[in-house]
Amino acid sequence: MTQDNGNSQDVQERIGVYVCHCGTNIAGTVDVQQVAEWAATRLKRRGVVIGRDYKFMCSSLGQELIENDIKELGLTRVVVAACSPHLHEATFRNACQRAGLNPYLCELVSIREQVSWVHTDKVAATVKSQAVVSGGVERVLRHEPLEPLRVPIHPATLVVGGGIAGIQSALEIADAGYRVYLVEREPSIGGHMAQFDKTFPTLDCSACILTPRMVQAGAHPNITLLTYSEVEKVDGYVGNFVVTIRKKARKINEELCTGCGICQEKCPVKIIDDVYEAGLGYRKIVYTPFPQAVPKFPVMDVENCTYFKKGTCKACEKFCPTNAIDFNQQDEVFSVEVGNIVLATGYDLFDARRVTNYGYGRLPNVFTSLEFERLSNAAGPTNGSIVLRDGKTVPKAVGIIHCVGSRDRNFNNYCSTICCMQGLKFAHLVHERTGATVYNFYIDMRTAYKAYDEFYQRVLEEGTLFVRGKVAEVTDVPRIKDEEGHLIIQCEDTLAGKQRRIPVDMVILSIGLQPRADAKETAKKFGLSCSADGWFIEKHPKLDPVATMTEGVYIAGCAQGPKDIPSSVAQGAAAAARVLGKIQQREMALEPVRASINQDQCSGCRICNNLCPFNAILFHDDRMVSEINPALCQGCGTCVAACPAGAISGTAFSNEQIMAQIEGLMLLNVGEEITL
Amino acid sequence: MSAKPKFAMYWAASCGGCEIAVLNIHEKILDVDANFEVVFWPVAMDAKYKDVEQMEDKSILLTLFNGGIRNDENEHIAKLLREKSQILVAFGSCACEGCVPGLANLRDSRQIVQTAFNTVSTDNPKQVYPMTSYDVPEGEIHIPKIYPTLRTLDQVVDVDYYMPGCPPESHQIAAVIDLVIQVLQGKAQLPPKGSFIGVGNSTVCDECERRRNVKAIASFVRIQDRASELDPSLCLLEQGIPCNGPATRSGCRARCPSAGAQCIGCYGPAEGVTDYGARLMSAFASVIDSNSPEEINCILDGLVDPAGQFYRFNLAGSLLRAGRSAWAKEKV
Amino acid sequence: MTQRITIDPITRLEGHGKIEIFLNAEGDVANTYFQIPELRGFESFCVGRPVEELPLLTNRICGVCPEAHHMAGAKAADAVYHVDPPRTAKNLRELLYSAFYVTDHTTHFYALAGPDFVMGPDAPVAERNILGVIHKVGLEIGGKVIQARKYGHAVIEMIGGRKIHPCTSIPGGLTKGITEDQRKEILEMGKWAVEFAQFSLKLFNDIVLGNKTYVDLILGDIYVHHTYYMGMVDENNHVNFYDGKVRVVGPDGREFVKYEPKDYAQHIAEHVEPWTYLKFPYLKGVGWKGFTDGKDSGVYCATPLSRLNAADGLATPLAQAEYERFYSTLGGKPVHQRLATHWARLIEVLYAAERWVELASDPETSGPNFHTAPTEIPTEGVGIVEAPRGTLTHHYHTDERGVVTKVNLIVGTTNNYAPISMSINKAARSLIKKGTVVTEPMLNMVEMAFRSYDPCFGCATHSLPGQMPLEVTIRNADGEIVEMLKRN
Amino acid sequence: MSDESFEPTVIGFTCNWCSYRAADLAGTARVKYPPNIRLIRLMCSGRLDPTFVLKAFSSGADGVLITGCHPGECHYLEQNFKALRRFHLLRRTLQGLGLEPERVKLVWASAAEGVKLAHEIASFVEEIRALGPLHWGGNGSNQSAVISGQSTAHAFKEVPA
Repeated sequence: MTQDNGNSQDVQERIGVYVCHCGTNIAGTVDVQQVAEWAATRLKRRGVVIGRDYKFMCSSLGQELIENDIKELGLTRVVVAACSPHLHEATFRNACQRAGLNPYLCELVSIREQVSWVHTDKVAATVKSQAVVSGGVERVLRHEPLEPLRVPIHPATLVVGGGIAGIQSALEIADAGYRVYLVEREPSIGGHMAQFDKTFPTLDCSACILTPRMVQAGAHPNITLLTYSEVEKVDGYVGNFVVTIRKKARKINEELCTGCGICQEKCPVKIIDDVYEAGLGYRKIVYTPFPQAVPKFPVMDVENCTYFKKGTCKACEKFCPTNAIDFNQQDEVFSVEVGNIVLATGYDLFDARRVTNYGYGRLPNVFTSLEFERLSNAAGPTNGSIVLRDGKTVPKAVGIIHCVGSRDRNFNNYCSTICCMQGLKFAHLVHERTGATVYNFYIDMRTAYKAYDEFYQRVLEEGTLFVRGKVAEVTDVPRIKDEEGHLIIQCEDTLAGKQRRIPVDMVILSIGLQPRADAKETAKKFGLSCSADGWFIEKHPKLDPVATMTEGVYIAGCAQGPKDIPSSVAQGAAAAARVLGKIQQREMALEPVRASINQDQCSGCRICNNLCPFNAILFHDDRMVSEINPALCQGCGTCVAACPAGAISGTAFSNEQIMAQIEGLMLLNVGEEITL
Repeated sequence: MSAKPKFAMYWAASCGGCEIAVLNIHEKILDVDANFEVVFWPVAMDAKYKDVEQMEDKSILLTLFNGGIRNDENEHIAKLLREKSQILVAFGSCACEGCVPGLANLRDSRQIVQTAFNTVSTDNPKQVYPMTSYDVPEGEIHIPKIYPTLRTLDQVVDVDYYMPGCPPESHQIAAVIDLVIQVLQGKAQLPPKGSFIGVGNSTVCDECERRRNVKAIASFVRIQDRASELDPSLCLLEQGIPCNGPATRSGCRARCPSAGAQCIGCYGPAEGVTDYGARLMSAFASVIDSNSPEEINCILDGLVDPAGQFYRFNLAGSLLRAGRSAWAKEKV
Repeated sequence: MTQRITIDPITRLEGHGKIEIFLNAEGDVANTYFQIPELRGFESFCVGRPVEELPLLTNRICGVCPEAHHMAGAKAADAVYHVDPPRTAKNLRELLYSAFYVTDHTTHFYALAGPDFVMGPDAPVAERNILGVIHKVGLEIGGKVIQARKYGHAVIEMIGGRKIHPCTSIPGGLTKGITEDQRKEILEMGKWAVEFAQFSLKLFNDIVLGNKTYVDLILGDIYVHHTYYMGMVDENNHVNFYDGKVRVVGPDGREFVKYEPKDYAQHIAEHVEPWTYLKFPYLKGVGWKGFTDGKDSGVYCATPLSRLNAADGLATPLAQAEYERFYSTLGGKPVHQRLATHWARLIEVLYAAERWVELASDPETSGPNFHTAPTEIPTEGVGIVEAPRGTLTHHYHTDERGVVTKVNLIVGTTNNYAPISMSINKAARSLIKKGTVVTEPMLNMVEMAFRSYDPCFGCATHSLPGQMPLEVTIRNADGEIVEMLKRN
Repeated sequence: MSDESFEPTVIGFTCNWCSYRAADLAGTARVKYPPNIRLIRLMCSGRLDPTFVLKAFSSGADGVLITGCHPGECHYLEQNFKALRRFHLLRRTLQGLGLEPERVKLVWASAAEGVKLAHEIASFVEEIRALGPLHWGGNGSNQSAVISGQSTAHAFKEVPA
């Protein structure tokens, strides 16, 4: 026992040390009682006035123990040696707060995850625990009372992407009575879903279920529809984003345009429409991508417009009844303030040309899934009749190849989830409309989710032939007479265990989904990160699938990963719910882990200026000093560590605190005798 | 006993530049004479250790101590002057942080002696080395013991104020003298104990006229390779010259950078900085313009002597205080 | 019984120099030891540093003459890179150096040596200082001396970047040039310096040469040593402080050797004694014969006097005239009387001032080409300048990156370590005889022998040159104090 | 202590978002590693100030392990690259001070890599054990010992002929 009495301390603070048994989780390996006693005696000079051990510190009784000591012993600092701060930091901070002690004057050090669970030698584990406690004591001595940062939440929301997921989000939030800015890069909202014919497994018409939602979104008083627009820049932080948007010039005055469509009619130039019609149909220069487009206003394809190329024509202008055509219209750039952001930027289709052995682009009668969607669509180029490229021949045999570009080391490792069901849907439609023999070539049949497998059974019953095996090649080079004039699908039938060559007239590639080509750019713009495959990373794959590491930015639909319509809609709604939750709070509390620059000490050397990925550090040219915007600061501390003048300090992880902790940790050497 | 407060100045392991700097305040030196009784200042007047030893404790009001603690004699005087002085100022880089002589802490003391007495021009076949005590025919004579490491003043005695610089700028010295005199006349207050005096509160960049942009170092440049092509109005570090300005305490009016030479750090670390070298190292590294280990190392090859670059003046005052070899020999 | 007189401590060398005088049983001087108790190890810790930093690091060897180390270091670094700085750079360096010479020598003469002559060696200590001189000769002298220091430092700062520890010399030249206006400003200051130098010589003339006792003192045997003399000379064998070859003349005044800086090690060696931290350089060609003079002893001397002895003249007219008067007055070359060094020093001030004006008048000096980037692989190099207190040699080896692998330094005062010891010894022997009561003026006479060298052990240790108030304790063998004499 | 019985003490710096969680995971999974390491939590490896490493050594640590998120996975986007840059310069500087650069090691460990982290710790401890004690005299306490007069007188008398 040390002879020190209270007044021979070299610090003023009064510290309580609490060592948790965690049942036998800790006590089984660490002599917790001794750690507590050791702290109370050996660390007395350092301000420790009480050291206790208890079976379960996190239990209400354990917490009361601390609360009472704070009140009765007038503790000014608390150190709890238990489990990981990620589990119970909040628990013990709250306990302190209840007892009137600032929660940030409590330090939780881990002797379970970092000691008892990973070490076996009882002595060594106990010594390490003592060191860890001493580190906590030295650190907490340098703590200062902190208040969480409170920031207001702007009630408006930005939704990027007008596909079904985005539309769903926008509607949910708008219906709740809050302003939504819905930004879509294409002339119309609707996304991929607008291009589909039927939707699996129910086979209801895509347009029929989507259009009402589009109209609703277009007409909603709380939704500001910004089509043919893109987000250029995002400033600010959760609750207070400032988003700069570029509204591309339609060359149409939306005030005057009635959407009558005369301009489109009168426009003399036709070009192949490889966006909406997937290259199978034509569109005019002034056009709306499809009849149900929302908004109704057309756009002018300036690149191909005769007037812009030759300076003459202006047919559209001549015939427009409301003089809505405006050749001089310029892009508009403006910014909106929002509190939250939902990213539903969707996906790109895998480029089938990359799988050269399937011959897409080389063999005319090899189609992609999207092309087939247009073929089978009543509003499509063939008015829904399924024919070969020649536009008339009806196929007698059709091969549908699954997993094109997916589950393939050469392209994408992941499963695009929708291709199997899509393949089955195609099989059904072909069978229904042409009576052709249909072969589905699959690796594994994936028909999870409600009513999917039933659909599979139905297609089986319809007589579709299923070949399990990866297609090696699609060729038009016959080996035998019967193959002549056909496409031959060469593959290994892994069920029959033999190579097969199957002649067909039409091949449909069920191509996979992949991240938008500009996904990385977008991620950087919004402060997200992308997975190795390029999909946006959610905050937690299971427990927090629509939130991201950046507070106030949510993701929904295929931007987060391949998924079908129901899941996309569900995520859209989920994201909306999260946003509404935030808006309801009106303001939110942020952990007060922030850096700040001492303006007198800053020399304006500008070393730090480039170090902050969140642009929280601004440089004042007039005063030649740098300053940190606490709201933008995420508290990583990189600038604190970099400032050569020591002018930047960080709360909760200050130099003094870390250095003190090091000193405390080194109080005992490994293998040192335990002495009281 | 004179009514005037007593003043002393002493140099230990230093070069004498600090004394010259004091003389360079020219006419101001007369103010010192007018307001103080100079009781001990080996450079300027006649007094012995004995005289100091006979003084009463705390009888000297102000002592400016320059030079590091290199041998037992330095240490003896440091302790003596601490006893006798009310205010002890670590004056100049050597006393504050060890300065260039502190670089000796990179070597162990044996190495230092061996090198000095085996240079190309030294004629020492019998390997004769100085002895702390030696018998000449007429009797025994002594020289002081050299310590294994050079220490800063505050590593030996308690220090009241620090006045860094190699040497401290004369205008700063003059300012401090004015301050002390004002304090004597009750017109001003002394700063809190442990303060740095005669300095700016930022770093050299703060006083540097050169234009500055956001930093990104793509390569380090040796000044002799680029001197005449350098932009005289642009930050040297941005031009690849490893300038210590960003981490070095202000107060010198950025003399070296203004003269086209990189700051070498003689004013030491900024307020509250624990380890000068670590701060500067971190700053330089943070703005290296690469994320690939290979490229980073390739860029760092341009910095041929990191230890010297970052601890040129501060080694003795740094967290590690010495190179390992200095300690290795002395332990166990 | 043996007695020991310890001149300890020597105030101006407090902690940095110590004289032991041993008396034999008869009370005559048996031997004297002048010890230097400090070693900082620059040769050791400069290894590993980039060579361009050595002119900055070696500055810190001595705050009294950092300019000398800065120049020697820069020249050695030039040599390491085999680069020849452009004329503008050389001009600027030598200009800075000349201004420094004026300041440094002036300070020594007025503040330290002057008092002995102006006031007289036996004047009370209280008066034997710069203030005393001012009182006797008139206030304006003080102002002039301060002015000289200010001008000198102004030039040093303009070219060197700082007053103390200049920072602009790098391998291949300087980091900056000067403007036309600065050059003109420097020129004006130089003209003033020339007048001031002439004034100082006149003062010396009137007060010292005009006074028989002083002349006798100077010519008297106490202060005579017949040693070799070293100094740097240009192609015409005229004194040059910044550049040239090192010339050594024998006691007979005839040239003994003249070597390129790079060959120094073939001609100079350093002797080691176990009772001091400082080495004793000597002429290899003659050899170390102990603390004796004469042509058979390798002991040489490197001071203003030596430089005049070692040269055939001075390159500037006014100084050359003084040079001639110097030798005609003192009876031809070489002059062995150590006290004449003070006169020689003033002649050097005049030469430096004239050189200052010459260089400041050359338009090239403010030219734009102040640096030549080295192109060759760095290897090894020697840089030599004449420090006010003696020939200063820096010798560096580097690896192919220009990182120092070996360093050797022979600094100004070190050259004179042996001669100083001898002078002290001789003065002591001739002044302290059996039965003599040691008087303060007598000690000052010892001190004067010492001071003529203007020793700056800042280079080897740190002390500043200066007056040495002494304390002499005479003890018997048992160490009891027989007699104690304290000045003032 | 004699080198046979030498037990190194190692300080480990962890990132709140990856390696600290990895350490938690190692615990939850009961993966064993030597007790010689003591961990400190930072918000990001970018917070790692070289001063902390020097402080650890001067306080008696024999090695320092720096851990952070894998390149491209930094919670703060790219701050772990700053740690990478500092790490390389730090090692070079330590070498200049005569200290084995191997005493500092940088390891990337994601929140999922509990086992990997445990293995890294184990092998680092062994590497340091192989290097032997640092015997750093730098911290104040040892100063006085270092300066005990005798040793220096020896420094001259014992110089080998």
